[in-house]
Amino acid sequence: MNNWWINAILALLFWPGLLSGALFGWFLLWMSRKFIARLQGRQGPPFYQPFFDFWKLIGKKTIIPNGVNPVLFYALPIIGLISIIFALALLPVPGSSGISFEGDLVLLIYLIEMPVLMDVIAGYVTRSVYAQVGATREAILTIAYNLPFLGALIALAVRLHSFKLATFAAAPISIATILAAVALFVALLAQLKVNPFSIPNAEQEIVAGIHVEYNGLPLALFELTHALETSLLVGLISILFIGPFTSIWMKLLIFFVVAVVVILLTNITAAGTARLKVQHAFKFYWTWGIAATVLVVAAALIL
Amino acid sequence: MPYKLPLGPLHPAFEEPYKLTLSCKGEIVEDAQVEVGFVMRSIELLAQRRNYIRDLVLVEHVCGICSNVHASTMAMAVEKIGGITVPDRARYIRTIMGELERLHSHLLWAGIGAEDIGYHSMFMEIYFLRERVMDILEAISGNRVNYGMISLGGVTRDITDPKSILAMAEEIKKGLEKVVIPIFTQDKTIIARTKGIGTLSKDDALMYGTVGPLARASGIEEDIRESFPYAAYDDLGFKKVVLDSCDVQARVVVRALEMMESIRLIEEALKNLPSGPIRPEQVPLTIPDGEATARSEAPRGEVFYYVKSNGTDTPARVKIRTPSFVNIPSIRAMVKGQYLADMPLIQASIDPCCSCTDR
Amino acid sequence: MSNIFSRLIQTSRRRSPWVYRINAGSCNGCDIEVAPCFSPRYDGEQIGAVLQGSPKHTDILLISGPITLRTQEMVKDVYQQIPSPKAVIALGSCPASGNVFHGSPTIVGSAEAVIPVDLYVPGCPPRPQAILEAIQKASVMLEKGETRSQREVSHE
Amino acid sequence: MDDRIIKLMEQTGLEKPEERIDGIWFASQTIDRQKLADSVHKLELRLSTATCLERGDGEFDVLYHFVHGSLALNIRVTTKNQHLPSLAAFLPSASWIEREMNDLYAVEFDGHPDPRPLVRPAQVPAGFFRKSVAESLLKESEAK
Repeated sequence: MNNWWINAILALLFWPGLLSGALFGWFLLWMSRKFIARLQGRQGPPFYQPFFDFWKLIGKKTIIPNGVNPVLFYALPIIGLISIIFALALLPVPGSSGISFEGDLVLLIYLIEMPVLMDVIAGYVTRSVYAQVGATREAILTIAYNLPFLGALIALAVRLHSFKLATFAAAPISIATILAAVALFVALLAQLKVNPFSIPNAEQEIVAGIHVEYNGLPLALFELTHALETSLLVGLISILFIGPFTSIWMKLLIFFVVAVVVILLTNITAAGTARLKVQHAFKFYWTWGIAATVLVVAAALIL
Repeated sequence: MPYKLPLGPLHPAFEEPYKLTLSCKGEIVEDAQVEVGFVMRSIELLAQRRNYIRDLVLVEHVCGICSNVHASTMAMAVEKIGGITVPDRARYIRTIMGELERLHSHLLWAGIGAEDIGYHSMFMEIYFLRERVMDILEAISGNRVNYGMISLGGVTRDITDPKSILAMAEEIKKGLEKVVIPIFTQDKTIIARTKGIGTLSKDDALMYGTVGPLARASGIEEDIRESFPYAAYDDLGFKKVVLDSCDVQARVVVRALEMMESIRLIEEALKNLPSGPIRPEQVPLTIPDGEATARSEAPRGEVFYYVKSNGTDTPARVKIRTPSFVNIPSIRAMVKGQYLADMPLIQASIDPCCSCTDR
Repeated sequence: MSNIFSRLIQTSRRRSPWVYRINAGSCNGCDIEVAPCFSPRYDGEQIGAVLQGSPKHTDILLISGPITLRTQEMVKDVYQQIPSPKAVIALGSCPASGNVFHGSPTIVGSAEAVIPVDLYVPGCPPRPQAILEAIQKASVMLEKGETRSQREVSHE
Repeated sequence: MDDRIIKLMEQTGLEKPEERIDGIWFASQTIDRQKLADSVHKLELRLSTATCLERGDGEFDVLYHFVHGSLALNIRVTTKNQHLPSLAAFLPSASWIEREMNDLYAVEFDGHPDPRPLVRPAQVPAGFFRKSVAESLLKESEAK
């Protein structure tokens, strides 16, 4: 019993939770920026950039906008952050001492949706018309990208007869897993809000989108949540590929390599495209998303 | 539920302060109100208190992007009143500066337009090329912005080494042909974001009195460089670009093709640069009684100057009409029924310049 | 422990200057020289500088133009929206002296009269290199607590 | 002379054209704004801008500049008690031009559909480009 608690706390705070999740997320975000900069013929930021961006925001004074409930103003990013830490702790990364039980996938999906929900609420409560437009767009996009995202995860669960994430990580690589990874990748573009699906953050028409009124510590927490979300969502794709390997170091290596490849692919897509409008993005997910889902489900059931 | 979305006066999509109040229903824009005047510096009033030499510097600051054309149009009006003839070499150098300015302005616009549809990589490509144009401008005038090249009756600095400039121009031409023109005219995401968006019919364009690439993209055949040539355009020959699809894409293509024509004019002028002085030996400080108008084609369209002189060294009245002053009101005709996400691009497609509009 | 934290935050202020730009009646000359600062040739991202769309996310305010009467209140408002610590850089000759617009009845002619300015960048317009240098200097000022927003707070 | 000018003279009753190096100049006190607007629209002439000049006797000259290609046409009218009939009521492109003239010289345009200030800041009085007003304002601001 005692052991279980210690393991859970280790998973939440160190591996794969807060500390390593943040470091890994920051690393992935830095790599995105650097890679895009190099593609555009620039030098790009030094590798510690996201780390210092976070600490600088912590050190700034926080201005609570007029007419906004201060408790709600702070609570939203904190709830989002806590849910994403718990979600990370569920991730069966190699060497994790974390919690694992039948049905943890359902909990994970719920926890992943929390920060998005908090974002949308944050957009509405800050009483800025820009944030509200951004929140509407994010809400619409959530409905769209969840189709391939949930479709892929459910198809895998059906195939493996299990709703346990550890089973996913232990499963051998098959056509179904690869298709599922592709579907997850398609959803990832919108989940990370990169081009061509960056419309909720479209700086040019709605200033800074949902977080336009946020500043200082709460903004830093949102940024941290974003970093953790990045490592979680990329990690979720990575664990599909570590099944066949037995040595923990090999598993770690594959986990890391797949994550880097996924981030690079994301950024190649982002650098080569313009921003799509909401209705275009929605249409994209409802046509290609359905196609991908059907394909994954078919592969899961037949192959 | 209809709501009002204010864009500006300070907004990341706008280079300058002006206010666009959109009445929206969901993501659809129903109407727009434009408010200008934030950059009012009373340049016309100041010009009526300073002598002609200081005025040329002052009117350059009407707009930092098309500074040269303001100075040269003011000089043209004053030269008409004073009967000053401009030497051939100066006419050619004025043309070269005018076309270089057009190149840098169109590239600047293209970069901002790319940013407005969230295409950062294209912004970077275009700004990389634009730096080459800035290099030429710096090599000729010694400055990157606000060149101070125009004097009454001529220009202040000579082009001493046309060959090296020609080589640099060649490089820009390659960049335009390989990068900018294909992106502008063929890139799928760009076409998806621009085709059929922000239509301004020919009738509306006439009614609002629009000028420049905006008017030419709506089928109005008007380019002063061709219809009423000044500087060296008569000698060099000029072909205007007119399209009639009236949407944002047409404006993109018109500007892209205009850049090719500009680079041709620059090369032609550099190759045939006449020898001789760059300004008359003696330029009078006082200008005789009289009034004159002058027009020339700035990157954004027709610039109009009216100068009245009362025989002293200070003009009695300087009236400046800039292209954006007539182009900006036409936003209203373009936005009805468009998506909110297209608004930054639509307002950018007319290339609004508020420091011109307000003066 | 708190010492390490405050040191970390100070360093991060130097490493991560987020920039917001206001055009307060400029002729555009300064503004079109800000955009190249973030383009391939000059690339401000190397020193961590990023252009931000909202004043609430900003550390350094770039202000250009002679401050026209109609932008005066907007400038004050934006300055107040920026969470401290913050630095203000006045770009070009206009916010320093009014430049060629000196004497016009519709301008204030001095940024100092409206908000506290930390750094002036000379030039009409200043070159991108000079603008980037100013951003870097301002971020060092933020690190050392030398900006006027920081000093005026500590006096209180 | 250009056909279009002759047609315009027939349609609007303008007379005594003066040809100069930079176009045709007319002076008229009685021109009908609606006829002028209809006629220039038919001939595809664009209203480039209008200039306001101080005459010195308390009244103002307003020059309407029309252009099309190489054709430049200037029509001079004079205010009565600083009032003029509005052209914007018939020609939308005149709207901003007349609003601006009202800001700068306090010339009233009767029948303007939208007579709000355009560029004038609230801190300065309407007509601040007039010599008398400008002198005092400039002295004040130069003293600062």
